[in-house]
Amino acid sequence: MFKKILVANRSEIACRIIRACKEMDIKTVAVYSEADSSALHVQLADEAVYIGPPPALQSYLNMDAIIKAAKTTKSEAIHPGYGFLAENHEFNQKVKDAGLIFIGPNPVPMKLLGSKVASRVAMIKAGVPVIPGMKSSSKDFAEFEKTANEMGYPVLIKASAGGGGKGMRVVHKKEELKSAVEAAMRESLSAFGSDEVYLEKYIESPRHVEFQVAADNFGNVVYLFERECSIQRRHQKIIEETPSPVMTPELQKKMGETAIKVIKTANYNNIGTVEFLVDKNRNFYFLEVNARIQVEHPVTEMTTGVDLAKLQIHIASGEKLPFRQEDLRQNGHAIECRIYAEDAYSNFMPSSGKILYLKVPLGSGVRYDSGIYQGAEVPVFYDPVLAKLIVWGADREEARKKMLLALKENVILGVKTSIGFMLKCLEHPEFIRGNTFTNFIEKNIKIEKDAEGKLLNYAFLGSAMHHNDNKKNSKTFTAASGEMPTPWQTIGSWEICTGRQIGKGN
Amino acid sequence: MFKKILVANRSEIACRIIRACKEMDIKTVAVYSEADSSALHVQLADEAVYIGPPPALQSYLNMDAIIKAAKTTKSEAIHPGYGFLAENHEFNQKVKDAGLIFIGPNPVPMKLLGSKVASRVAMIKAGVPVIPGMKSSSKDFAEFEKTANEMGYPVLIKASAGGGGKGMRVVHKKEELKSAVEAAMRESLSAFGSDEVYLEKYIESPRHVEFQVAADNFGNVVYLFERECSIQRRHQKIIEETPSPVMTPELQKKMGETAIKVIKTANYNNIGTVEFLVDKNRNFYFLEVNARIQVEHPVTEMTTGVDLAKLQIHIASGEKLPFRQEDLRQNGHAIECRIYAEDAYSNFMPSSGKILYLKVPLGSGVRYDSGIYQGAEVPVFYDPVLAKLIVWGADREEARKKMLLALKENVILGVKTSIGFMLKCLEHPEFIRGNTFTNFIEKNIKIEKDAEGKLLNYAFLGSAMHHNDNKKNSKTFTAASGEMPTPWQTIGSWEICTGRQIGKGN
Amino acid sequence: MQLKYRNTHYDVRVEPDGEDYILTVNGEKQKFTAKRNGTNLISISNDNVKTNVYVAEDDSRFYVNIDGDGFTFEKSREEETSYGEEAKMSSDKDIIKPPMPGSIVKVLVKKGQKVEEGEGLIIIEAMKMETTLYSSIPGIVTEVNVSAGEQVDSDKVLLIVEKEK
Amino acid sequence: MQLKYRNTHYDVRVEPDGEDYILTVNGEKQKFTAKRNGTNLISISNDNVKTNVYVAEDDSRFYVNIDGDGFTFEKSREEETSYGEEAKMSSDKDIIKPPMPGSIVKVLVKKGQKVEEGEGLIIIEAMKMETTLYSSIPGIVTEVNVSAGEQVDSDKVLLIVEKEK
Repeated sequence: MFKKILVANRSEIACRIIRACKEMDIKTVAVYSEADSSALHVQLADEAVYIGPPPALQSYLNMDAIIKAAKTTKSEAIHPGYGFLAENHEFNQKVKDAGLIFIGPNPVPMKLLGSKVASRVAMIKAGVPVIPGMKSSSKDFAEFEKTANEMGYPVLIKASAGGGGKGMRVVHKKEELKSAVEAAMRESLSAFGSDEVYLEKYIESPRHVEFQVAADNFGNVVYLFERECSIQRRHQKIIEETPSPVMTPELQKKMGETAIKVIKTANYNNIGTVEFLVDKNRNFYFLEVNARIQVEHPVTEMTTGVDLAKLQIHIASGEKLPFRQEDLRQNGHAIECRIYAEDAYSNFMPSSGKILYLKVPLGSGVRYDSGIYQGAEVPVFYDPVLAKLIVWGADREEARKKMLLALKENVILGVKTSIGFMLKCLEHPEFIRGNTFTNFIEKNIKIEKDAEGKLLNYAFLGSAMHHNDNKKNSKTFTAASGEMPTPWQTIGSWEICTGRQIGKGN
Repeated sequence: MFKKILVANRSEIACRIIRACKEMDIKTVAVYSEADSSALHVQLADEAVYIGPPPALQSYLNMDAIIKAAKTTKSEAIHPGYGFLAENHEFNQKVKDAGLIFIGPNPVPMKLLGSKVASRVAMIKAGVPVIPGMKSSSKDFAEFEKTANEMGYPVLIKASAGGGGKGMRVVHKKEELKSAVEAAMRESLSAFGSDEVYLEKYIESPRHVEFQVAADNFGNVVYLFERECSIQRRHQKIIEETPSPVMTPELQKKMGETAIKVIKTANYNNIGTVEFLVDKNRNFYFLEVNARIQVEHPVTEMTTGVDLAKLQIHIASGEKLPFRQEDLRQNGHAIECRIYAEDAYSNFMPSSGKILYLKVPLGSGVRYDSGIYQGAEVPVFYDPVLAKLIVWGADREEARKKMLLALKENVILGVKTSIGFMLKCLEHPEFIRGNTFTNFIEKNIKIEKDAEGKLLNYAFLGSAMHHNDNKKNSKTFTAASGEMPTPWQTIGSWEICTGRQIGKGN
Repeated sequence: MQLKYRNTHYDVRVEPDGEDYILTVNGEKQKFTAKRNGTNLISISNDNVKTNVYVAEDDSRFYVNIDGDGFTFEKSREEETSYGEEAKMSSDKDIIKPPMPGSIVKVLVKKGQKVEEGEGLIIIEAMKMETTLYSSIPGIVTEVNVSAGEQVDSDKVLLIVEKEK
Repeated sequence: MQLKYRNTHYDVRVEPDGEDYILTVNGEKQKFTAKRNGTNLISISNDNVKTNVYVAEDDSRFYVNIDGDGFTFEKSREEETSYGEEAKMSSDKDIIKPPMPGSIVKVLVKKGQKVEEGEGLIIIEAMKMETTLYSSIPGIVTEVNVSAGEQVDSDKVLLIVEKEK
């Protein structure tokens, strides 16, 4: 087993991996940008190496700086987490070339699966069902226009290297196509360093159902059941659960075995996720493989008892899978909510600032994978994830009730969060019924704040009482708050109109 | 189902029960003494009723005030938690007489089992193995002396109404007997309102193994497997785990079925715990039944998936058990550490004060049942439990590693805690081997602080840097800290010699 | 004190009244039973039902959480109490500032250009997401202070749109 | 500053030295790499291995946690720097105060009584546990200020034992 691992990531997933290493008696090295010098993952790791200025391209995407940090600290392996360089096959290869272990799949399957287009082609050949669309990415706009015209609108523009909704645009009308392709290319370039985008048929109101798989270096492959991740905003998952409300034992077996076929076709090793769309008739289409640990991996952990972060490390160190398919069982129900710093009422605009107060939700069956602490700064440079709240219940309704309570107990002051918005989702009758489709939010959730006369008065009263107590208790307070505001703080306001943007506010 | 429940307790267990109720859409009423007006359970409940001055006898043991609070708030049931009035059959009866539901067993089995002596007699009759000793409590010292002389020393004095090591004394020599009996009577009177104590043979180096049971009001009884609670200090459990390292499927079945026999003999209903001593040859002896939810119930919840607090409420509301014996399974391994405000290096002297800083341990498989928050006062009037840290792992070693990490991550500043001491226990080779006997601490753990030159310098450096930053940042600091200390704060010191007390520092 | 919430100004005052508190919002009085219940927690009771209001403040804002519902109140300057004046100003003039530090992707308009209400003015990227800022009034672009690729802070005035007089 | 830890006094000073810090304890200097890493966290690096030191303080004490190990330092009065004097005092006189507020169960000695080192003086109950307080010196009980059943605060002097001169 490795003696020391460098974790090439930040926030909650870096903390998650560092904790897994600590439990395995593996020393950990964090890397950090200038914006993260006091971040939680830096606090937690045994060592921490500065790798560059705040912009990700100069720090968390800086391959050479990261590999150098690993060599300098005598790390034997690099865990990439998710996002950043996690699915970058060049980085993967560079790590190998530097004589280090990359904790993830080999570069070849990663490269194949990293291209949505190439993997589509391979899967079609292997007999895996896929969504109709362009065979490859293109920079020729005419090709987009042609395919869209042939299949009919709506169509979906996707970044070939993409994930998490970045570089993705739904296009309903011919006139919107050009600006959507351009925006997707820009976003993809900025997020993944590649502007390759392509187009496919947009399937309306599907479910997003994915299968967790694990493959060792000896050809053994298992699936650890599904996760339903249909609740999305801006095409990014925000609420995930397992089992999927739509799942039946037959469908589960069929999809699980298809997932294994995908993995074997790609000659994939280590853990990964095979994503499918499921339509209203329970037909399923292969979407892509996420060649890394997923944001939503904890719901699988809570229901199977398998620690996926540790499993990644065991596999990467050359161990065989410790179980066979028949040893694995789903137990109870788990739900995850991603707590983002964002304003649900302003088109999910990211929010940054200082965490002035943090109350971690507690209780039985509650897990909080956090990247923040009270006093921490939420920088503007990265994905605004603050934490993930995961609950386990004996059944879906128990888990849902637990999540409602835990969300209410998770108080975060200083930045706007998606907590109130997610409460609305979880309380909606369609969610309770399990009618979770990818257009759930668009269809069911009013993106407006309710009239809240009573609560507003309570909020005023609380603010005024708090302010008066602060004044009393601190002689420095008046000085601090008495700073002259700039004229711009008080005059005028900026506005963001929702509903006219390509993302359509969902 | 009930619409509103009053929780007649405080700290972590009150919070635990309130959360269970919230998940069941049951409104909750907290009660609080003057010392607890800002306590966590008061924050959490929907309503809170003041019931008296800080001393427990005038508040949390004040039956009439509590029943009145339940009537006033139109509560339908009272949940007593553990400790305080939880096993007081008079209170149980009074609650019934007031037309309310007591969430626990009926008064008759509670009365029987509440008397350690009467229950011994009943169990002997039913063929359940028990430890030899006095048949009943007594105020006649001669009787203690006579039984002790007959059986030979060491002997154990126990409070008939006792629990948690209160009113319990091991006596090794004849000369110590009288003062031990007196002290036990005083402690029992103060803790349980009864000075009934008795004597039994002291079994050396046993394991404390208990079985969780559940019985509905229709005669259905199941056991939810065992908990090993051998790691004790001052005869109070501090580390608990399940499964027990000593357990075999055969022994588990035999003890489980004996537990069911005990419950049926007592005509017991609702959840309860049957405690056994297991000697080195795996003989087991019935000790007593805890007719309430246990402090250590979470380890059973983590391994069976059954929510015991909710189950109590379901049974009390007249529902049948939702499972049969064959539906229940143990899954993985769970360990609990009780985080007390106490100084392990001064004979486990309770510590009180203000929680100046709290860092809740997080991560996969970590549960924190807490009664505190940053800024909370830990009053001197009650049991000094701050929180319970529970972890789940696929096996014992994974759980142990997780606990080590979580204990280190659980930073509590402002009161002394048992965290460092418990780390020593969990790191000890005998713990790793599963050699957990009730004399584990006495035998294995040096109750002295190690020489810690490097750490001490780190602590000095941290203190000085923190102090300097505080000075810089707060103009009020100097004024606040510049208050004239009383002469007693600076002159002289008090000393507590350990090792000479009857409890012998274990 | 003066608070701004969703573009509306509120004059908020609170005074103790025995064990209770009188809240005055824009002159209207209401009485509440409330107590501080922890560093950042005020518990308000109504018909014996307790509501927990968590509050924190920094120099410019109050942050409030009530059972998962978040409120952010801007602190207004105490001197600036003449609402009418300001309201007039803000409806005559739209000063575009970024919601947070970020980088300018594209400026969609030029100085002197006429724009409609709701017309896109500028695209900004922050936290890896592109967002378009729109004009809240019809008018003329009177100032453009940035160009594509520029890093900007949240108090930077990017653009000003003014109503034609 | 002056700190007391387990009955020993330490004179502790810290000064920045470039990016590092010089710690002086009772005159002995050592150099450390350290930085503030959060409100209550100082991270100290040694050979690239980081140790997290969590610190809080109130008027009379510092509370420190390093990987689960707790340290409590008493703040000494700054003026009171003459150690010899105090050491002498405390070894000549044992002033018994309760470890925390509690109630007196039993007073085991009387005023004027001769006691041995380690002899039990008083039994106090706090947090539902009985604890005996012992004399740290041999001597004579010169003061008894409480009796059984009394509630006492932690700064109450219960008893004083003085060495025979």
